[in-house]
Amino acid sequence: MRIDKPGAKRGVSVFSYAGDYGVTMQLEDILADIHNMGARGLEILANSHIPDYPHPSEAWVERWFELLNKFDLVPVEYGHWVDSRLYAGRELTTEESLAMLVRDFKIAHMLGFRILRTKLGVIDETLTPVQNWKEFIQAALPYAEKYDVVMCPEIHEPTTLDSAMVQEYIEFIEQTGTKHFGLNIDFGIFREKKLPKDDEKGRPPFRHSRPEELGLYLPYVYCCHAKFIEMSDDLEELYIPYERIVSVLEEHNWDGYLLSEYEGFHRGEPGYASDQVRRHQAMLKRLIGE
Amino acid sequence: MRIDKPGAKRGVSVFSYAGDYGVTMQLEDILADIHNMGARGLEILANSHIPDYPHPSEAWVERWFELLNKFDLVPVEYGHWVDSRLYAGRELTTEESLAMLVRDFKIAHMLGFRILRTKLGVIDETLTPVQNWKEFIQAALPYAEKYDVVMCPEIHEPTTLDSAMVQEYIEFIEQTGTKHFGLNIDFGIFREKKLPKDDEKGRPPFRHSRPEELGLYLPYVYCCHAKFIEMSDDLEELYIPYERIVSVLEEHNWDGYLLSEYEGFHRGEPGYASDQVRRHQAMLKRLIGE
Amino acid sequence: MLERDCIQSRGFQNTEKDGQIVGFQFTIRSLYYRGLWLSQLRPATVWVNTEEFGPETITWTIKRQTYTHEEMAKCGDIHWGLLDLATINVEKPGGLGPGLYEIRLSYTYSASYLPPRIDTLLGNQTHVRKLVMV
Amino acid sequence: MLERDCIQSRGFQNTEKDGQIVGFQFTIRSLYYRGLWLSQLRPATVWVNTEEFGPETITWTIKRQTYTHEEMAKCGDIHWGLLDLATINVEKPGGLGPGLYEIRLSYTYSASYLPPRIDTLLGNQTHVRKLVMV
Ligand SMILES: [Mn+2]
Ligand SMILES: [Mn+2]
Repeated sequence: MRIDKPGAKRGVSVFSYAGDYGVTMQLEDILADIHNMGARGLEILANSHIPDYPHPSEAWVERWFELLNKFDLVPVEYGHWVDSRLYAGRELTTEESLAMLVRDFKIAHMLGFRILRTKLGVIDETLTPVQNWKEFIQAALPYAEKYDVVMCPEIHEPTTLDSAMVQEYIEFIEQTGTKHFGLNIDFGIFREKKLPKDDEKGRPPFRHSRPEELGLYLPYVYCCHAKFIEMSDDLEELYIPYERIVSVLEEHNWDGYLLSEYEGFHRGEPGYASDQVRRHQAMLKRLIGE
Repeated sequence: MRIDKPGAKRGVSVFSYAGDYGVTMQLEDILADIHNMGARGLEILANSHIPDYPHPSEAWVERWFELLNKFDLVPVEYGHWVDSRLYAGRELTTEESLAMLVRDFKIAHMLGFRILRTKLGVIDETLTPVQNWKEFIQAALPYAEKYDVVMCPEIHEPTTLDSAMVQEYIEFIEQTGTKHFGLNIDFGIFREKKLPKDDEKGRPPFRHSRPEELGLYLPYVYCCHAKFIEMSDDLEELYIPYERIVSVLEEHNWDGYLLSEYEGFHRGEPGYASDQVRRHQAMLKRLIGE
Repeated sequence: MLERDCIQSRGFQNTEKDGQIVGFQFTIRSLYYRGLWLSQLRPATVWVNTEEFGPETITWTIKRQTYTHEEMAKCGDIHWGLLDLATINVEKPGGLGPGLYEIRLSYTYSASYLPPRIDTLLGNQTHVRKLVMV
Repeated sequence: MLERDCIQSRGFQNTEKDGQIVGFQFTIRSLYYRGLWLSQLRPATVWVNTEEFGPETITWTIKRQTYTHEEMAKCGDIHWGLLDLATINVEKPGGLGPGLYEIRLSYTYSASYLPPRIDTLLGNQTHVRKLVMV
């Protein structure tokens, strides 16, 4: 087994290929594509990319490891959800939420993932999590330890780093002293240019964090979504200040994977995402030096 | 094994899906599609649809029969070629042509096909076959008998039924008395409306045969390419007089498969061919009563 | 592989029960990028040309099990995945004759990680496809 | 699955020999509906932006074997099938730096069942694709 060198490393979220998956690309094609860009880290979304989820077949699990080996890929992050509004008219109880978590811990562990992107149900426009989140996360900690996984809510726009929510997460980590809860930073929170959706009715006013604020939070960050909107022909991202972000990561010797996550304007067009991810990987290689 | 009822029956050539094959559809998807239209007859092109041709793996051959069973399909016609201009600057010898034929007889037989669409090399604009065709076809007859196959050159526009070439084929059959050489009629020879290609430089003047001429030739016809250009929303073919063709087939109690072959204007667009073939199959069902 | 559209062309056919044609069916894929737990689904409506078929005339077949909308609402642990085609079964005695039809389908679903406001918006575009009944 | 274009994006990379970068390569699929016997192929030319690479600088890798154009002309029994990606290897000491390139490729082939006139026309459109070298 190859040992990763410390520092920021390149990876890709299979979510980027949502427009192609099942239609023009199979999982194998996507992994081949990622490998061909020289990226090694991999994020899958459990619900999206595991056939027969939440009961993958043994044959598929075997195939999974064959593919990782074939394409020299590292299973970095496993996306999953606590679907608080699973049933119409009520929220999940703490017990039900815990059961949902533990079910995914087992699958993630079986597939070789340590970092989980744990999406919690939210109750408002700034994505405040459900009121009982601390209860079921607390209850899940012993299971997370048992299955060797770290739950990481994703800090995603329109949330900002200076929000009460992030503060609460960090206090929870400090108070519990847990190594099984942390953060995933989606670089969309640094987006400086507006998108059409920012002016939609019901949305909070457009705000974003500055990369220079990130250092303070990095000790809690296990993984980043290297979100991007559009890569130019010059291999520059047009919406998010990547150079400044990478500077901060390097200044703090942050160690982990940057997972390219395409969320641009042409997600339905076959092949478009692949080209954009490839451009993004070329940019990351330039910025992080490998 | 189900016994086919006598008369004209519905089938599809996988060639129709050329724009989708390998890109948006695997062979299994195409066979599922054909089955879902209620067609039972199948044409494949050896060079196109047999992975690792001319050396298909045992695993693939096994899979082939699994798919035929799964989708209740009959292997009707196997398309293959004598590539007379295989090497630059010379034509294949009689021995080389024979070897090419026999190689395909073996594969076709292994896959359950009896009728071969045998494409010969041609020497002019009206598709006159190479001069030594009788020699290598004659030499192939004992092998055709051994492997239980019938070689059928395709009578394809701009050739017409009243051409010297068709006459020669029939004389060959009569003189040899063979049951291993016959004709495939491509209904494109009955096309009454011009296409842009008919006015291309180098093409002979636009001519077509009439369905009413077909009866005379039917005793030699093992299979037909139900060529079509465009199916309307009313499920009518716009270029080829299908009602008259089917009348002649019925009048002569012709027994065999009509293989839908889409060769219209939108062959590259994903899904277009499938929709057109489905319309064509609906029309055939209306005309032949099943 | 799946067709790009939500409504697939393969699988559009009449349905029989005891030798009688009792309706028609077609298959769809999930355009939502993570699939759905069945209980996230809200009842579907289908239109064929101008004729409307309400939720009470519709069942879903997913992973070989057939559900009414009421039954689905209780299934929080059955997942309709991205590679699973769902069959929409519609009651219509006599079925549909051969021909070309405009099929429309509409349903929404909840998505807990997005503001609750979004639950009535997600997936609320109507899926449309012209399909040939052979 | 394959990408629709002849020139695929996967596989565009520099090639090494004895630790030196000696060129670049990319993969293509056959757009001709029945594939090709290697001897049907006529020599290919590649352009990268405005730079031309003639047939003598190009080899083809098909089914894990690498051929010059002269070698292919003699291979009448090796078939480049529709599901087989071919790799086009181009000699260029130092290879290509990171960036976006316009790649063009042209080759023709014989087709014996069509009038001989067609042999110089079939496949004579140039395939073009913009590709990213990472
Ligand atoms: Mn993200
Ligand atoms: Mn034909």
